[in-house]
Amino acid sequence: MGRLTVNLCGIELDNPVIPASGTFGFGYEFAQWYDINCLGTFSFKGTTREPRFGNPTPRIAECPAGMINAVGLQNPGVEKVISEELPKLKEVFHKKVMANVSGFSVEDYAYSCEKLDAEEQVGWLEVNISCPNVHGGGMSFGTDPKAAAEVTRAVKRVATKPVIMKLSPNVTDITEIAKACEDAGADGISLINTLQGMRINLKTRKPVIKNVMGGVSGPAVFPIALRMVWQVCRAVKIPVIGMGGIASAEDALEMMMAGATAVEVGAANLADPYASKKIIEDLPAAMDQYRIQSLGELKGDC
Amino acid sequence: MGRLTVNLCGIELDNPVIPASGTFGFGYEFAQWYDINCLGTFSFKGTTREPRFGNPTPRIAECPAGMINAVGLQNPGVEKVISEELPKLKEVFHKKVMANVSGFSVEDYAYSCEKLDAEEQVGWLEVNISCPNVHGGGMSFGTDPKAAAEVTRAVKRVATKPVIMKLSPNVTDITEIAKACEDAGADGISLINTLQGMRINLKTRKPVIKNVMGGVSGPAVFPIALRMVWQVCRAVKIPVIGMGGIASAEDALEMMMAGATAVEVGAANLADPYASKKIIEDLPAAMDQYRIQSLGELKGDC
Amino acid sequence: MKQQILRVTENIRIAENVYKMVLENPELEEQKPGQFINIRIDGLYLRRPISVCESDPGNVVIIYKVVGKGTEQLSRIRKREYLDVLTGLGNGYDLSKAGDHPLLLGGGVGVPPLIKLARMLRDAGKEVQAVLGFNTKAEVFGEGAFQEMDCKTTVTTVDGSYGVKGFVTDALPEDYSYFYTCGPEPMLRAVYKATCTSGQFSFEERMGCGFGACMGCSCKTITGYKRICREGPVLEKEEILWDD
Amino acid sequence: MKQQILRVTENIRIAENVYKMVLENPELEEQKPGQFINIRIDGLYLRRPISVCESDPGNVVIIYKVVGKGTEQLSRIRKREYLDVLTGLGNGYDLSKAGDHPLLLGGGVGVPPLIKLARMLRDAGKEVQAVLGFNTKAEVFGEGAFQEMDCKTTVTTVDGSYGVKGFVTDALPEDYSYFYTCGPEPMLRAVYKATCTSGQFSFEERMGCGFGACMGCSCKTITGYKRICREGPVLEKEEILWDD
Ligand SMILES: Cc1cc2nc3c(=O)[nH]c(=O)nc-3n(C[C@H](O)[C@H](O)[C@H](O)COP(=O)(O)OP(=O)(O)OC[C@H]3O[C@@H](n4cnc5c(N)ncnc54)[C@H](O)[C@@H]3O)c2cc1C
Ligand SMILES: Cc1cc2nc3c(=O)[nH]c(=O)nc-3n(C[C@H](O)[C@H](O)[C@H](O)COP(=O)(O)OP(=O)(O)OC[C@H]3O[C@@H](n4cnc5c(N)ncnc54)[C@H](O)[C@@H]3O)c2cc1C
Ligand SMILES: Cc1cc2nc3c(=O)[nH]c(=O)nc-3n(C[C@H](O)[C@H](O)[C@H](O)COP(=O)(O)O)c2cc1C
Ligand SMILES: Cc1cc2nc3c(=O)[nH]c(=O)nc-3n(C[C@H](O)[C@H](O)[C@H](O)COP(=O)(O)O)c2cc1C
Ligand code: FES
Ligand code: FES
Repeated sequence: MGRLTVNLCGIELDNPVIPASGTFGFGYEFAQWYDINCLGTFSFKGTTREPRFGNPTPRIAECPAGMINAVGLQNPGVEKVISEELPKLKEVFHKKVMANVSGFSVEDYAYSCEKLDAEEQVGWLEVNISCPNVHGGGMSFGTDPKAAAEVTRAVKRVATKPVIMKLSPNVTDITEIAKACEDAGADGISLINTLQGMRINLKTRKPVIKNVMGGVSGPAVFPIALRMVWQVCRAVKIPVIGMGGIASAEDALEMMMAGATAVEVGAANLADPYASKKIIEDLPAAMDQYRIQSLGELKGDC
Repeated sequence: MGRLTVNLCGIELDNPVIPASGTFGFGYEFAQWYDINCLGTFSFKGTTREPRFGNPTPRIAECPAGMINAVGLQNPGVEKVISEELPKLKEVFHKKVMANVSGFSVEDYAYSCEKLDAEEQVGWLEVNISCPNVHGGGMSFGTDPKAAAEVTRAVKRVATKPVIMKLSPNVTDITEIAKACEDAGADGISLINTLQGMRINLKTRKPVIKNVMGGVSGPAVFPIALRMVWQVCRAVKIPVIGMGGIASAEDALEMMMAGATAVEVGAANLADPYASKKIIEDLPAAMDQYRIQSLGELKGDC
Repeated sequence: MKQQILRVTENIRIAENVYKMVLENPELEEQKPGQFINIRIDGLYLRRPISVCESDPGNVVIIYKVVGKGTEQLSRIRKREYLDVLTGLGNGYDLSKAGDHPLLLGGGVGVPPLIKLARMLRDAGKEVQAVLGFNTKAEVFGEGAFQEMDCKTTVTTVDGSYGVKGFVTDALPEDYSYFYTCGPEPMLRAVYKATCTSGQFSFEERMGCGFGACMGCSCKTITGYKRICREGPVLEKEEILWDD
Repeated sequence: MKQQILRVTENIRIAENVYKMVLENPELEEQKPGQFINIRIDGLYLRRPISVCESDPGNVVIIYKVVGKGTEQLSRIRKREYLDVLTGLGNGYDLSKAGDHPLLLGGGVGVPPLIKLARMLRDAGKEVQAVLGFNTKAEVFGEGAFQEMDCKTTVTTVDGSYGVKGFVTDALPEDYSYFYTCGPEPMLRAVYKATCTSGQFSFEERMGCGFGACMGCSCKTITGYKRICREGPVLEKEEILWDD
């Protein structure tokens, strides 16, 4: 076992660094920049039952120390992800991948998860419950503990692989949602998804994002993400993947001191295609500097 | 009426720029830097019924494009604010001041507001409902529409001056809280207070803030604040004061395009003592650049 | 696609709010016309995409207009400073369809990508015509570059302060074999309507990454979804689906 | 209290991870020993407070240790660059209580504020003694400055690699009229216990503003709440209330 090794829901990762869903495509885009087998794993683009174009453009805005996106889950649909994207990925990535799944009804989630669970390449299901619940009045599944638990149960019924519920930070009490997922059988929690935000174009006096609002990510959200990860790690017993603004090996260590078992890196991959690779490479020196022998020793340290 | 004039709950302000509570002391600290009569007004340090030392130190941490504070409402208590701070302020500030009030029970709020309402120097009461409700299980008044409405009603019963309810952003649905305050009789809404956040010191592996968590403010929170201001402006009819990360005249204009009647400037005053003054001075040129004749024309533009 | 540190060897004002910058690195490959580079700017989170104006192995020239914080900061960069740049992005123009007397239509900072394109078309023996549109005389640039290449060049200005008064579409020649265009979206729409041959359009969109990872810049085309940064920025006239 | 743009005229390494910087502006007033300045650093949100080491009208010298992002960036600033600085912050040491043979006790980067203090005490005719504590030989600095002023100077190192082995409290002279101290908190606590006269302590605290606005740096004292940045950083021994 190496210094960087961590165990995520029963699967060993060479290191805890996982590019986050929506910022790493289906992996092979990044294989043109570097050998992506250096990663712990990565979470592929949020996949839905039906193909989606997503939201109208502009979908991107800049903000202080971060960005807003309103991509709106553009993806080719679960069938094509399996028939086209996974085979292409197989050629460049030889580890288990994390399948990120979104949906607009409980049935959607169960449908897509069942399909992806059956794929050998998939190691974990990461279930993003930030999407609006079309049968539940449009509020996101992730803002209601009952809806979150319902999705968890439905996915757990069809899944054989670890189910990691990905939480939205746009809630009053994140621990309530995390506990509801744990009680419903989740094997892990990942957080945070993006914080809802907005920018206005001063020249046109209209929102920059065509859809008005979008999700804020990047370093700006780091202290909020860290707080939520710390709270959730103290509220549940299952492993937690921490993310939100991680941009350096130091950030990754701080997130793990808050209790995260592994970390995801999102927007940083867009600003710098090598970001995730650099974090992995910088970890040993940063660990030396802060006298951390192995990453295992950090858990729950703070 | 000047180009910058705005009307805040019946009182005319020379300009919409208001240093935010907790970042401007009781004003006379800043009178050493510049003549603070150039301000629209300012909101003084959160005042409670009893004197408070606040939280243990360290109370401050830095984060990307912002800071965390856990001052914990250090103030000399409402009696001393009236007998000592207001007389000192009178010597350097000749406009109506905004009285920021905090409390740990509904009675606390009513008590302090009644006292401050009677002061001639006070123009508005800004009621901060981010504090924990000691009689309501410790959750903040601002995260529960019922508790928020109760505080509003209690304050309105004793107040003759406009009552502006200051909301916490740490909620699932900010419009629900804003509407509860409006229905309970609030004359205005101000938002956002700080977002709950945390940092860990890598060297000590302990939270930087002695109290573990604190409130994030500064440019990092701007897109989140802007979104909430936009949402609340569409949900209520009473005037809204927008704040959160404002650091330039452009930021102030963007906040007003989202619907804010006036803006508060917080953390920026700490990083640069002249920040509020500069924003006021820069407004006319920024308005020229974006072809804004007067600030009145922006309201609800976006 | 490469991440490279490039050295600024020139950064000068060439028209009102318009600057020309030369960037060098011996390892830089020649960039194709219609491709773009994505520049990291200190203190800003997202990179800024700027089209290749000229390029040889080892260097690239860009021309950019100051419109906001990023380009403003770029304009203050001095010679000998270094920039972190992603190079070789986007598809670039397809020169094979040009026919023997292609037309280039550029508007404002849509002109620069046509400069290298014109040179390559001329070197391939084509007779190139160009119409360059600007708002007003003070903003005009690039005319000399096209004239040096012996392109028949018309300049239009909206206010008539220089060249033909009007838009590029008010000065379209009657005879051309194909066209290439780049400029603000209203101009592209007008060109789409006013042209009678096939042609290629270069688009702009707000970008998260610039290299195909985030789906921030997608658009719908007749041949399916495309990413402006990857399958674009150049699209063929026949595949364009205007939104609204 | 002033906000001023100061020109860096020197920034050199003087010991392991320790740098000395000279800042100038003809309009700068002389800073008092024990006062501090608060420096804006590009890309970081909060200013960094650093004590005055030496100062004449028009200039101020600081000595700082690289411990994190801000000080690391400070160490890379070159001569002739400019810094945005708040000057004249804090109360400074009260020299009137020194008696005729005061003792100065400095630990690590707590040594610099004692340098100007020593000079002023000597110029006032006092016989100054100093004990300067460090971890190890490579970190030692400032001894020369005190010796030049004819102060009786003892250096201690924790590992014994230079001077007396141990802490400053292991090398306290027997006879002194009063003391002034600055250093890390564990040292201040030890000095509090080991000293037999009155004295003044300079404290550090994480600061939001550095000029009294935010209540970020408050502490409890026997005479009431004080802000380290305003009523401090120097407190009298008699008023100190240690927490825990
Ligand atoms: C493929 C491509 C090629 C381009 N080539 C050129 C060129 O050769 N010369 C030139 O002057 N400009 C070019 N642009 C436009 C240029 O990218 C923008 O003007 C620039 O990003 C504005 O940045 P800013 O910080 O000054 O403006 P701000 O408005 O402050 O930028 C805020 C955000 O919006 C984005 N943005 C603003 N305007 C545009 C735009 N028109 N297109 C895409 N993103 C935008 C910025 O990148 C940034 O993320 C090109 C754009 C694209 C997509
Ligand atoms: C009144 C006063 C005088 C000081 N004088 C000196 C001096 O003369 N020489 C010197 O080397 N250092 C001095 N310090 C300590 C110096 O301020 C810190 O070492 C410096 O702020 C660290 O910044 P950083 O970005 O390198 O570290 P980081 O740890 O990255 O800083 C993160 C945050 O914590 C704050 N912080 C970290 N350590 C301290 C500390 N010890 N005290 C206060 N804030 C801290 C920083 O200001 C910043 O806000 C003084 C501190 C105070 C309060
Ligand atoms: C462009 C973009 C697209 C995203 N798409 C998804 C997605 O499809 N599914 C998902 O669960 N999260 C998505 N996210 C959220 C990220 O996975 C991550 O939770 C968030 O960005 C916070 O991490 P960061 O600050 O490191 O970016 C997306 C984020 C960005 C920036
Ligand atoms: C040091 C500090 C102390 C604060 N104290 C108070 C307070 O006493 N009462 C209050 O309503 N808000 C308080 N706030 C919140 C600010 O008034 C403001 O709502 C928040 O900081 C967001 O604005 P900003 O991003 O411009 O700082 C405080 C903020 C800071 C940074
Ligand atoms: S900008 Fe990210 S895919 Fe095009
Ligand atoms: S740091 Fe703000 S009051 Fe001392």
